[in-house]
Amino acid sequence: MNERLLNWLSPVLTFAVFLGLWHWVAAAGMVPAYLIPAPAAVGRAIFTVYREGTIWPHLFATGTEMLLGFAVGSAVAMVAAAIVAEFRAVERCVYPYIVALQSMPKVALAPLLIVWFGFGLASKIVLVALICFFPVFVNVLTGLRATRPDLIDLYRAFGSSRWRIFWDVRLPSAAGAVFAGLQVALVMALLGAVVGEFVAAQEGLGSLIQASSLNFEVPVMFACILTLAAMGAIANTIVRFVQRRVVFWEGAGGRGGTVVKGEG
Amino acid sequence: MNERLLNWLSPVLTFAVFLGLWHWVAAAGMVPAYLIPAPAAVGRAIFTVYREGTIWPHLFATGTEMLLGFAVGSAVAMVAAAIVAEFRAVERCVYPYIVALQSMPKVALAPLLIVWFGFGLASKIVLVALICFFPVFVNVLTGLRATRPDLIDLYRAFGSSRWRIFWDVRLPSAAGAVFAGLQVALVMALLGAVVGEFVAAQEGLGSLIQASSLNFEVPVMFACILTLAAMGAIANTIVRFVQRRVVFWEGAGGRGGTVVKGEG
Amino acid sequence: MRRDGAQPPPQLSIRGLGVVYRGRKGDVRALGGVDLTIREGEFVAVLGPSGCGKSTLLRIVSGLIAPSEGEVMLDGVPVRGPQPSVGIVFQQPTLLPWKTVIDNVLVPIRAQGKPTGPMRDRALELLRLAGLEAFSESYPHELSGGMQQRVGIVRGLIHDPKLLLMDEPFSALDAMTRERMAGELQAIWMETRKAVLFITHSIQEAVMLADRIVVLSDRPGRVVEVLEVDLPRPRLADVVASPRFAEITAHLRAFFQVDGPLRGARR
Amino acid sequence: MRRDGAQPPPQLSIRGLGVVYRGRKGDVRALGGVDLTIREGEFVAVLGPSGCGKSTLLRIVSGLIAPSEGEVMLDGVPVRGPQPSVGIVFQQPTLLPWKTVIDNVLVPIRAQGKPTGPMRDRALELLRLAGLEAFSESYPHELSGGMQQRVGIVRGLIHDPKLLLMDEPFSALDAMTRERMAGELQAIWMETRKAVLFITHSIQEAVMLADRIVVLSDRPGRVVEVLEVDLPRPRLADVVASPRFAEITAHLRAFFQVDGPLRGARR
Amino acid sequence: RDNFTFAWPSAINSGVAPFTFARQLGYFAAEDMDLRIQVLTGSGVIIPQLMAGQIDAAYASLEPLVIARQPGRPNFPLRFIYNLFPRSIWEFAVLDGSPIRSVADLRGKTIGVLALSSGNIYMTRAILQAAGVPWNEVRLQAVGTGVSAFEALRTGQIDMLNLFDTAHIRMEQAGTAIRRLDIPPALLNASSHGVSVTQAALQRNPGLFERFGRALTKGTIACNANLEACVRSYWAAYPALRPTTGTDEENLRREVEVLTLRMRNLLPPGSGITRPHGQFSDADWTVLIEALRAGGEVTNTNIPMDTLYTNALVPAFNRFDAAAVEAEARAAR
Ligand SMILES: Nc1ncnc2c1ncn2[C@@H]1O[C@H](COP(=O)(O)OP(=O)(O)OP(=O)(O)O)[C@@H](O)[C@H]1O
Ligand SMILES: Nc1ncnc2c1ncn2[C@@H]1O[C@H](COP(=O)(O)OP(=O)(O)OP(=O)(O)O)[C@@H](O)[C@H]1O
Ligand SMILES: [Mg+2]
Ligand SMILES: [Mg+2]
Repeated sequence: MNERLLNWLSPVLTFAVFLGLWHWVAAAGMVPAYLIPAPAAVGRAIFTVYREGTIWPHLFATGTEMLLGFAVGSAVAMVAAAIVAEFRAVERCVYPYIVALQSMPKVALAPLLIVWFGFGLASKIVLVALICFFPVFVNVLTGLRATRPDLIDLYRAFGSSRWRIFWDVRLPSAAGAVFAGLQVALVMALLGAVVGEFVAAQEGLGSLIQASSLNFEVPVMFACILTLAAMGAIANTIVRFVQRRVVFWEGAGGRGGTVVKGEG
Repeated sequence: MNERLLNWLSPVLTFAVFLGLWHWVAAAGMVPAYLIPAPAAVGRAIFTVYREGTIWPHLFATGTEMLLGFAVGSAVAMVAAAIVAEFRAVERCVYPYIVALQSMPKVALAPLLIVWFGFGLASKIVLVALICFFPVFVNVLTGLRATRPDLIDLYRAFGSSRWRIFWDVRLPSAAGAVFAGLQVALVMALLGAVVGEFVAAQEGLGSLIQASSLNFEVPVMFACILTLAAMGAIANTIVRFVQRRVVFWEGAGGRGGTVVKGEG
Repeated sequence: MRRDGAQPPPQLSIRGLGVVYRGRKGDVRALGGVDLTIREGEFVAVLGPSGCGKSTLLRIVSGLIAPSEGEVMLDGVPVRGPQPSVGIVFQQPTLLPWKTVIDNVLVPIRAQGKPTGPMRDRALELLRLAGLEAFSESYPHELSGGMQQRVGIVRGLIHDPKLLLMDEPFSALDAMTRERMAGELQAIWMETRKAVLFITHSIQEAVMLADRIVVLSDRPGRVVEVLEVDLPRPRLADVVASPRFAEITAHLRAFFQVDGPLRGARR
Repeated sequence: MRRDGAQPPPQLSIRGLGVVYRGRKGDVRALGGVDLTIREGEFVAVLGPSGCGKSTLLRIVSGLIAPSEGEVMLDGVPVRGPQPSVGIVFQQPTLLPWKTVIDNVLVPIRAQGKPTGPMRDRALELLRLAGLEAFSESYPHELSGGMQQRVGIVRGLIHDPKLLLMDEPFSALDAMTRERMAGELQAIWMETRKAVLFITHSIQEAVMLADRIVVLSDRPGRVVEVLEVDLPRPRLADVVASPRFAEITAHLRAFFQVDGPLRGARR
Repeated sequence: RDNFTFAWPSAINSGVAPFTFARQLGYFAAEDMDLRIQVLTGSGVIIPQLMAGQIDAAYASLEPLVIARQPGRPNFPLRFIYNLFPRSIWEFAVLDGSPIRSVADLRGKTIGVLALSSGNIYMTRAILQAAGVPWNEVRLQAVGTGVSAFEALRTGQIDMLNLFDTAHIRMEQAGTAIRRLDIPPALLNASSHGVSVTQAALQRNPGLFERFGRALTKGTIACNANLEACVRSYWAAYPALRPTTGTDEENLRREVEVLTLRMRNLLPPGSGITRPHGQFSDADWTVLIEALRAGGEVTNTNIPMDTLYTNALVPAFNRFDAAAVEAEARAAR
């Protein structure tokens, strides 16, 4: 399989070239080590923080903020989207504001949330939840609205209740879009947790990055950044995996494109 | 037009109720003013910062970071996506890394970028550009790949060059997706600018929020946050407007759903 | 045509049916005074140009929308809302992709809020009739287009409706599959003998299947012709070669003729 | 059938054509030894079950893919790559939504990298022939499905190809529009007299349009029947009522018969 | 046992070493309290938390309280109880080869400051004015701390870096030679940071703060007596911040160097002034108030000193056997 070999070899080679260049730049001494540490130094830092376990509490703190905020924000968003989709009156009252707030950078609220909810977990969860709310809300709403009208007619023709139509038709129809929203939200959750920690925290990878910056520990910053990248990738993979299981009919038959709306 | 009246009245009413509640909470004195200032105080703060013009340099700074970073990031992303879409070898080499980095919270790089690119505009532009890169890249790539193969065959059947096919078919096909990416990116750009300013800046709405937080000027924080919301909404409206003009055929005929990929 | 003995009483009777859609860009008159009856066990096809209101007619009969004027009586009772005693087959298969074939067939039961358990045997029986017994636990995306449409037909029959409404049920299929499906529908119908209101764009299909063909005019749709099809059943593939078939199709084709081979056909 | 005088020399000649698609899940043999010739000005229809390789055949003739075995000669020259001297009409209209109708018609010129200016008059002339002169500056989304498909046909003719390839060009249209379009195609063809390779699922359409009908077997497609259609032209709507028409369709239908009205049709 | 939460105003750095060392040596336990250090940036965040009782005391700069005493400002009932730095930690640093020899040479130059909203700017202004440099003849550039600030100075984007003691020494450790400009003693020997608490908490339970301050004083003395062990206690408390590059000895040496400098500002003796640990003087505040007034930030300079600080607890802070603490510290690992 020449093709398959190439698919494996190419990225590995790219990585090797990248590492080589990096090493060369660092070793040549053109740039001070506190600006660009050698790859070996970064490797050692990663090894150290994991072997000695010093990074775990931070990873755990960031993970907790991310997951709790994600859970709260997504749950609220789903319920809100369902209510807005089902009740025209509610939609009229709140939808314009949700649209207006959607493109606002929610991280700007971080300092205010710290003032309101304290320096602890609560403020970060609120921030993350706020950030997660919008992509989930928009996608769930789009998904619910994109339900094929003929499927709804099918149920309506038998006098089905709105409630049953919601559970039997609208919700499964929207499932693909819901997951698309969750995917975006999870990545945004990690972002929110990091920003929250930038603004005020003593634990968490975001705060460790800031402390490392203050203390000239650029290799540790790299370790934190790579850890965050891994967390994001893993979270994403898990959502995609669950999605494939739950929304098994999408992709399989190629039926029903999923609308994904991005978010700030 | 009963319907139309309701559509106008409902959100106005909601806003009035919200303002009333807020005023009541603030006036009742249950919450200290430095936690929740009265709506009147916020209104006065907004009026003051705009009349005296003290907010303009900050608005201008944030806007510059956002727009320059957005321009750089989006342009690079479009070119990169085109190259990856057209050259299988390049795709093999870099695509796995782009996917892996996509779900990483780019804001975590802010302290590192400050170390590398200094305290000024450059570091924020790099941060914003990095944040904008991914949604644009992913959407453009998806759009280019989603080009209807029959349209390509049509050109290929006449021995058309790859270059001509790219310009005549692939690029216009992807236009809807490109704009979808730009929409997401613009909002993310504002977010990136604010976070960059949180981490280090001497100007900009993000730094003004932090400075206000330092000086317990909660009304000014509100003014900044509302300004950011307005900036986001305006930017979004402009992109949508341009999109409707450029990709006039989408939506009009309901043909060709646009793929939107979100981003962290 | 079933002319054996006395005519059964009308199952569906439509009188003076008119519909106006109110839209932002003004009102659209979709149907302008339609009269139509369908007797028990009768297969009636409706032919009409695009946009003349055929689907609208069907939606009114099923109770999904209310007419602006006129009246629809089902079994002597005016239609005012959902009609569980009616079965519907849509243009697209309209299957829930997250339900198995048998659960899809049972959707009408579920939609009425009744327990589906007791109906499973009947569902399997109908699936067998449609040659789908082996696929009862498959998901729609594992089925071909023709098979999916057959599931849609079986679903229309599951709750033993008195009247089956079919809105261009085969239009999404390719020409050959379409011909086969018409044959299969005829076989199922001959077995079950439901009253059927069948909407189609295909003259051949209408003649092949119907006892009676109703031709609607351009929008707003009005009945311009009612034609009894007296070809014997079962009508097999060779019926199209019969002179009577050719005669009937030629007569119908005249309604849709345009003033030249090239001009008129704006759709 | 044009039997007037000597047979023109073959325009397209296909000999022993076989195609194997190499896929991840093993290889798929799409065509298994097809022989076929099309003379100048001849209208040949290809009928075959779904998936038998009809589109594959067309893609090979247009030079989009290379055959695994056998040879395709166009005007005595082996086909090895894109064939600008061939026109193609696809199943879907395949119009660029961002180009006006006339620019869409000019796409083959543009794709060849030639200046489109000199061809505008010809494009307008062809659009007039298709009854679309009023829409030359419209965008595709402003046209109905049938009009779009007509633009696709006009585009296939713009560069005055010797051979026009059509892959189920009407299958996305509703039955009535389809019949009309067949009539219009016949008119255009009689005016231009191109050699045509016309793929369809519809027996009636094939008989209506073709000089010669080639029937392919199930995958891998082989030629199982070649039938000359000797109905006089122009074939108007009433031709379907003629006994000869019925006879030919009945003969062809036999190739696609299945062992019962209900079972076999798995698609 | 009392839980005592203390707000730290920036990302954690070796500045917390006296606290961690005190904790390690059991000084907080001896006062029957558990110390928790909480990172909180900005008085806008800290003050509400103090008022809400989420934190007990905060490491804070002095300016915000003076500003809070101005008409029209929320008059927060806060009080400073412990003077952390008898000497200002702020320094004027230039590159070793710079032609700038004194503060007076800064006319027309660019000064790098922590942030434009930093309260220290008013003191900087006062220092410049004392040297005859008009404020409008210098340019300010926010540079933050850490590498970005050093790069700004090293690459000449700024002519003078106006950060604090420990920030500057890291620059030297990174291999860039710098020189500190002389600052008039009156301004140098003014406090910059203290421990602030709410008046209500202070009235309710002065003993709690006495105990906290005593443990802190002990920690400071102990740290000074055994800098290496002090650094190790910091690493033990914040293992993720232990350097991952270089040898242990090397890293230890660097941190000790940093702390040595910090000690000079932390400890009253040896800096030319002698007074008990934690004690403020009215001069600390009058200098600051004057600087703020000159900067236009303050209109009312007539602020009763007892609304700003209290020395009432200072005797209690120093009520222990310093020699024993030093001995204990030297014995620590
Ligand atoms: N909800 C609606 N609001 C406004 N106009 C409508 C609505 N539904 C249908 N129409 C219009 O009413 C007319 C009849 O529509 P209908 O769908 O019944 O036609 P049809 O005969 O089924 O057409 P086709 O053969 O294309 O399916 C059309 O002109 C259509 O545009
Ligand atoms: N690129 C490809 N790779 C692998 N197999 C292919 C490819 N294209 C077509 N096939 C397979 O080759 C066979 C013939 O395909 P083709 O599209 O030519 O059929 P067709 O006769 O045009 O069918 P239809 O009537 O449905 O259009 C099919 O079984 C199809 O699955
Ligand atoms: Mg219809
Ligand atoms: Mg095909």
